[in-house]
Amino acid sequence: MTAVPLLDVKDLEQRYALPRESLFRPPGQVRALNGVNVQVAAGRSLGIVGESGSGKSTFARLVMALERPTSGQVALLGRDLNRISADELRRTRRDFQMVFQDPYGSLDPRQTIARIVAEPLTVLEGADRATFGERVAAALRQVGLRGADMEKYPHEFSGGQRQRIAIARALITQPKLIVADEPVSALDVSVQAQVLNLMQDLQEQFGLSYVLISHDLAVVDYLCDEVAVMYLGRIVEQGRPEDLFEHCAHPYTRALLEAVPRARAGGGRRRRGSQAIASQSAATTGCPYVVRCPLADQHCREALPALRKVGEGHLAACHRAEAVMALPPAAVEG
Amino acid sequence: QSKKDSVVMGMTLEPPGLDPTNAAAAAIAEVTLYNIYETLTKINEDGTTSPLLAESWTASPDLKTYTFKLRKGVKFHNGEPFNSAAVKFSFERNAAATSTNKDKSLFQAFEKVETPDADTVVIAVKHSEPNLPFLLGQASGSIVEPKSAATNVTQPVGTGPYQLGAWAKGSSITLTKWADYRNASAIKLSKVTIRFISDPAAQAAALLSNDVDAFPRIATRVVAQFKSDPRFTVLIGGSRAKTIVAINHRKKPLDDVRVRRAILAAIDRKALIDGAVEGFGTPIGSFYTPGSLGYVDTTGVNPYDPEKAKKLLTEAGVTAPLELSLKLPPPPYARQGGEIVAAQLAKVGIVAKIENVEWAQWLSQVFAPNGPHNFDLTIVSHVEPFDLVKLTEPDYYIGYNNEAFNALYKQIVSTPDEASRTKLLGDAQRMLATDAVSAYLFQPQWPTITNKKLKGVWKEVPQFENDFSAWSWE
Amino acid sequence: MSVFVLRRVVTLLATLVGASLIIFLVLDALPGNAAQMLMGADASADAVRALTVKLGLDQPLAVRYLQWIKGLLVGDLGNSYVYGTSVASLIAERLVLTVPLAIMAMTITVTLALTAGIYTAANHNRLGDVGVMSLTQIGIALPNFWFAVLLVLLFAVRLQWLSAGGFSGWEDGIWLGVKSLLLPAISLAVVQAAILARVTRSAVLEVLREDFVRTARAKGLGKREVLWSHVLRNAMIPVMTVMGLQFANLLAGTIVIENVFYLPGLGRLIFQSIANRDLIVVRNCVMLLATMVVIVNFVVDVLYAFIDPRIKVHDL
Amino acid sequence: MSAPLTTPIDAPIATRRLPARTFWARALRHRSFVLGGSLSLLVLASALLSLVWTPWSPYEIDIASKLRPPSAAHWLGTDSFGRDIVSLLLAGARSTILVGVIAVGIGLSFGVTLGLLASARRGWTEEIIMRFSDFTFAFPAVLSAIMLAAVFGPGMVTSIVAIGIFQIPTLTRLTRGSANAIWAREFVLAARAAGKGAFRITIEHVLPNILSILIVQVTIQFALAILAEAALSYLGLGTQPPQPSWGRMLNDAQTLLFQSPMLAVYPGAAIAIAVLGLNLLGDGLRDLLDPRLARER
Amino acid sequence: MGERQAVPLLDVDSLGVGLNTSRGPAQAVRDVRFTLKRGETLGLVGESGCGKSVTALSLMGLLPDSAVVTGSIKLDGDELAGLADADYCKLRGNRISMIFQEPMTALNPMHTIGHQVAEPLRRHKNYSAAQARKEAIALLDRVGLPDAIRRVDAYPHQFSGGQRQRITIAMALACEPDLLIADEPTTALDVTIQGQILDLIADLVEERGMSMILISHDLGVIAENVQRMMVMYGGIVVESGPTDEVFRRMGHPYTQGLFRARPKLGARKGTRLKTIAGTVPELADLPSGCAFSDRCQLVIDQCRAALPPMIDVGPGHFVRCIRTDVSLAERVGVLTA
Ligand SMILES: Nc1ncnc2c1ncn2[C@@H]1O[C@H](COP(=O)(O)OP(=O)(O)OP(=O)(O)O)[C@@H](O)[C@H]1O
Ligand SMILES: Nc1ncnc2c1ncn2[C@@H]1O[C@H](COP(=O)(O)OP(=O)(O)OP(=O)(O)O)[C@@H](O)[C@H]1O
Ligand SMILES: [Mg+2]
Ligand SMILES: [Mg+2]
Repeated sequence: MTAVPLLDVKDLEQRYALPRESLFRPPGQVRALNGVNVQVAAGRSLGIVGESGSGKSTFARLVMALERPTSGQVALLGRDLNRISADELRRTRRDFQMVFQDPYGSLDPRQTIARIVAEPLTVLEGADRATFGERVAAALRQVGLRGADMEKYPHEFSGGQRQRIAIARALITQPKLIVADEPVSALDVSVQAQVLNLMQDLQEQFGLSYVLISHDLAVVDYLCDEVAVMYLGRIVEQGRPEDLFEHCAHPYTRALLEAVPRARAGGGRRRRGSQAIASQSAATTGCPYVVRCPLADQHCREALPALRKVGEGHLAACHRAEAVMALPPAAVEG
Repeated sequence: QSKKDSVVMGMTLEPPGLDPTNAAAAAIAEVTLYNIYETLTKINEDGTTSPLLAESWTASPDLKTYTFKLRKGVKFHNGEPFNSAAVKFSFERNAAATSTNKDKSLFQAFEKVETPDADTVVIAVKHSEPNLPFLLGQASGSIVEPKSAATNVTQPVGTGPYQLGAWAKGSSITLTKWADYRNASAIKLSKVTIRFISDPAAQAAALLSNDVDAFPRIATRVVAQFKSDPRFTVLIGGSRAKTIVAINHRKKPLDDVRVRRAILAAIDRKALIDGAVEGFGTPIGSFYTPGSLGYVDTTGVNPYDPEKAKKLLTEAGVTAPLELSLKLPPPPYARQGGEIVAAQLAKVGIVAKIENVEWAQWLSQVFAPNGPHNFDLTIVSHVEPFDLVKLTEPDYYIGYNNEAFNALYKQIVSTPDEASRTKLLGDAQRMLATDAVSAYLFQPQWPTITNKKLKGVWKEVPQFENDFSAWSWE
Repeated sequence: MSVFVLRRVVTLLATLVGASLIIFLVLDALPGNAAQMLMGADASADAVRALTVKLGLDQPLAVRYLQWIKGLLVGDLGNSYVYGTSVASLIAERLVLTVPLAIMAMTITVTLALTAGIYTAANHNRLGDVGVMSLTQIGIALPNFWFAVLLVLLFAVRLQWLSAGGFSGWEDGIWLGVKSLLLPAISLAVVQAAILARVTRSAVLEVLREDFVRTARAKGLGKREVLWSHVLRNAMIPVMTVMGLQFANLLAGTIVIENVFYLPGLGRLIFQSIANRDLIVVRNCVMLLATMVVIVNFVVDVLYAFIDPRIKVHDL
Repeated sequence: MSAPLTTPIDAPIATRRLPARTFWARALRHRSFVLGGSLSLLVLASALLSLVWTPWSPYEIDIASKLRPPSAAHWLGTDSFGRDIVSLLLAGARSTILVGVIAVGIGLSFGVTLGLLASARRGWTEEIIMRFSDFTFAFPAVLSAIMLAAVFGPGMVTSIVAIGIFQIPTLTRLTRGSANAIWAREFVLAARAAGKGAFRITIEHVLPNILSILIVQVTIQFALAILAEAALSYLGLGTQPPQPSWGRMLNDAQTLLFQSPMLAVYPGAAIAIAVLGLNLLGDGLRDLLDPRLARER
Repeated sequence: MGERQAVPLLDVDSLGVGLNTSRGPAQAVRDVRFTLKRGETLGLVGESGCGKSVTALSLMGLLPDSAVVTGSIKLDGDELAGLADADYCKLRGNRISMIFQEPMTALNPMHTIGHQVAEPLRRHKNYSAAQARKEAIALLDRVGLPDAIRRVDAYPHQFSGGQRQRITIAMALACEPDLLIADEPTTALDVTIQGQILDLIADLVEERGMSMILISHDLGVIAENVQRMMVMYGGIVVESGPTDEVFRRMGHPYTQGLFRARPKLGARKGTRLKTIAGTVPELADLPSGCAFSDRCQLVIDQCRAALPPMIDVGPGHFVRCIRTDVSLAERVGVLTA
């Protein structure tokens, strides 16, 4: 079936101007996103991993139409979010909602839980708060909170509970897509598990799709059907988590996997090669990862590798993907 | 003491320039008259006139022609000789079309000024002028030197015992003794510093802290504390000034004499004098001061009687409350007096709304002859002596314009005989009182405070001046 | 020159142009003709008119504005209507007083405030802190002119240590001049110092809470050393902002204080000139005050760049 | 299908930041708040009382009994016009509060609006508003009052406008600064993601969150307005007679400094008390409304 | 053998810390005891707010003045608890150093990094400015800051998070301390950079024979980097022992819970994580008895009666739980779940 994908991102680019430092030089630019293509089918979830500054949050903001991209398009159910009218966009927002990282910062401390959770509804349907009461209570129950919590304020809740409230807010319009930018990284390990379980439950129950952003590979692995690895504003590898993590085809993915500390007896210390950190503003011709790549050759320095198929539903942007795949698997926790 | 030959005097206002012949400010005279510039005659402490640059003078019987004999061997500060040409130049300059002399009308009334020789000046006046020697003793009659006249504002040149030393604008003027003065040995003070202090408390503080040795015409507010202080002498002098509540006859219902009388009846002069000038004033009933020729006491014509005031208002058909504006220029007598007047008027059903204005606004809104005369009531002190004539001018701010009074005034000035003039002046005063032209309040007294050791400071001040040649340390 | 400084220069100029326009327009609306005022009440109408032409007051608004600005640029401020002397020299005479007064007041303010602020912050919540902070609360609440009056009462009248007012000029010796400006400077400074001390204290306390202070302590630095070598420079940023703003208040304060102590300074000149309708003086004085305030704030901004390496200054 | 309810529920709701005590319970234990509040209330009460009762009429001039020392009839004595000092002080509070309220009102309505606008629009709008406010800073209240008084004549309205204008830039800066901080918070991003426009976000999220900062600042601005009013009245540019005013009382008293120094003490002290009260109140409110500082105590 | 070394480098006994929190005074740390030999590494794990940093700061003598420290802290046999600040200053940065969690705020933005790294040298070793600078460059070089000579006069804001953390490490190591405390040195950093930083610390510790206390909330980090570990919960140590031993035989229900709750890479999708019900309690409302009793599945009435004693469950392996019999049996299922 060639159904329209839920989310279709094409050639997405975003640049930010740096503050001008000198009169005589043009202001610098940050290429936060550098041509990203990705599709998410209804009911499936996409995980995005990558190191800090690789453009994950920028991607989330563009998908949520909180910013206009420099170029490229973001289409939700076939509608390009940057082409439709402001009014239509507001109505379309019913279908995609967002959950943020900081459970302390993403809830307005001066509003009651009822108002916070009802927020997306008030935008869509006016401020008729009375009729929202039941729906808010229902949403709260779905995330494991009590309807009685409605009149409380955010400071009366713990971090985990707040994240549930944020999820309830996202759920209330019964969206098809939830973009979650590091939803659990600010939570304690024991609470993180509760929220992850909840997200999984909700996905099963409502057939939601997530775009889940995290720097923790395990979290993405736990929740997603497909994983994209970002590096300097590009997707360098994409595929099902089991393919990706067992037979990674990009040296950066491999570096990520190797860096994950293993919590088990006799783990011991494993050496990691020391790595330089690449610059984002310098536009190089070759592969951006070349400075850190142990396998890089002359070709890598000269030609930018395109994202190509390296296996069934498995893409990688590396000239030497096959060589990487041939390496013994990075030890994975079992 | 080291102070023996210098003195610091305080003054309320700073002069805007130092040429008394082209600007009206009294402060100019206070600095320059008899010190930097001299006049033909000198007005003494008691109001009499005596020779200064003129050694003697004679008047024709009709009081229309005066002949002055000038002092010989007098020089200006710049070395030029003083002679009849300088006198003629000075007087004609004052009468010129572009002149901004305060007494321009006086000089324009001169038919001609003749100089038969270097030491004689003959002045022919268009009408008889009994007061000419007195009038020529004022600062406006200062004799200037023709070549330096134009720059007198900042570099004054006169014949007086002092020269301008330094002028720190806004702060002080220093006068230094002119060594070549004709009578230099009689001048005791070789340096006089005049500091400008307008704030009453600061005036008192300056005296108390010995920063200032003398303060003529100090604010009345602060005088009391010095009376009992053995370090100071307090001199209380009379004046020729008249402090009045001017009523604008051009405005209804103030054109009704009953309303004006009501206003007068509402005002308690005694309380006002106590409150506005700490008692330093003598009640007056018309535009004329005690001690002047032909003065009669008219304070009983419109006595303080609030009940009568209310009645008069009812008679005049005024519905209470009558709302009037009361514009007050900056001096304390006006600002403080205004509050009291407003409170007193309120008791008879007249609401006087106080508006404090700067002199500039007062001049343009209230006083200017061609201005809008935009006021109902105002309080002001007219310092010039013998200015009944103003009331005959049609565009005078009060707007009296009474033919009977104008005729009476004409008769006064054309009567050379002093006795009949005295009688006519009495009539004029009574007419002003009966017509309730203005609410005549009081003749202010001017207190002067000096260091006990400072001698020669005048008590009586017939006009604005400080004669430093008479001052000395004990 | 760095873009940062350039931007500040541009806004500085724009602010000055805006200020000059507003000053010109507001003062032009003043009632009371300057010529009339100068000529006195009894002047004839055509004499007044002649003076109006002589003063150039008959020209259209825009022409007069441009003439003024042109004059400002070449340093020719015209002649005072009242004194007849050049406005520039008139203002210069007054600046001889106002500038030292402002500097003295600012010096006293800064000395008092930094001492008190640092002392209280270092002794946070101890008796000294509470005591000094209570004093500053009272200091802030005192109207400066009232405080001035009390000072005169005590020092000039009761004790006769200092002069009650007036200014003898600098010719008779620096010390005499300083002496006559001491009380005015103190009364201006006390209120400002109280405010600045509080700002300093909270800025220091704020920085003391920062992580790098703990790092410095972990290196073995004592509390005192940390305060001087790590905290103060960071705390200076908010303190300097407030100092810049206080300068404006200080200049405004001089207008009042110069009236209390009858000092012939700029503030009094403005006051008197408005009363005399000496508009040309008023306009230039107000412009001068505004310029001083704007420039001081500009300097503060540029100083940040020197103090704080995070603001780019490399090619300043 | 596993129902969401099977997800373990967090432990009973824990109160995190603010202690359970209510605002007032904490406020009444806060020293500066209580002291400042009492002083401010005292001034307010004086003003209100003077509307219905004063021991003597503050307008009644009785020259015969001028400059009386304190007595049973005149608790603090009389002034140079024989008016009762206590009555003048009470009625003076009225002018002070009136000028303060209106001036701060002007400052607030313009300052907050401009500040919110600047932070909501950013870019050029922000630049222009901020330069405008810098520029207004160059005109201290006294200076603009002198200029305005010269144009429109001195008076209460002139001084209110001048003081009000001077309040604008401070409030603009404060509002914009704190509003920018709110705009950078994630819940604003959440509101934008929900589709709210800048106006709604400003009204529903930004304003409520900067309210406590503004409340604290208002007490300080009020104190500054009182000082400015006193200074202007002292210079004769503020409230006009016969309307009683503390600043003018001081001016009047200053001329009598050497005879009746106490006359200058009363109004000065009244001003200082009003300002002190408001400042302490502001300090107290800052502690009480700012949970970050509250934790420190 | 071990007994030959008369005194351990660090000997902490019944350490307790009382703090004034917003909700009244509370005991942030209770009865912490451990010894650390020269060259030995110790890990401290636990969730946010369990008292890890407070423990570390109490060793540094850097707790706020209002904190009440009880018990004894001996460095080389010398008592540190109650030491005057001036004397403590001589130890800090010299014999005991600390690396903090937040590299972005731990450096003074107004001073050059060279100055900041040189500061402990100038203070403790009385180096001249030039000497200290040279040494600082060498240190920066050693911690892998590229181009140290050129960048020694740069300011912190000109460096990335990872680079700043290297600078703070250089600072902490400047005087070759006997004991290094690393308080979550990598929490704010990326996984890849975290790896590098941990490698660096481990290398340096080994190279200079220092002892180290590594604090983390990440069991993985602890597993890979230290010889011995302690698990903290609610201000008390609930389990301690050699790292391998603890991971092999988790004795405390909390340690087990922590382990089970971690999402594991490669675990089959669709499996549910085993959560610990409830949240980490606030210090002020800890339950009586065992701090974990409110969230523990194995809780019995006795658990709430009194703080359980440390129970020896293996060589040097202690668990503060009275139900170790059950928990150790349950554990069997943990790793296979
Ligand atoms: N508004 C902006 N202006 C300028 N640069 C920006 C802006 N937003 C993001 N950037 C830059 O774009 C790059 C990508 O940022 P982004 O926040 O998307 O990264 P991230 O992958 O989410 O990182 P993290 O894991 O730290 O959240 C970074 O270098 C960042 O500094
Ligand atoms: N200065 C302080 N004043 C009052 N309470 C404090 C202070 N420092 C820490 N606490 C409290 O002590 C408890 C333990 O804090 P600590 O910083 O040791 O936790 P942690 O284990 O380091 O947590 P994290 O992983 O979040 O760093 C916390 O509840 C904290 O709120
Ligand atoms: Mg991000
Ligand atoms: Mg910690």
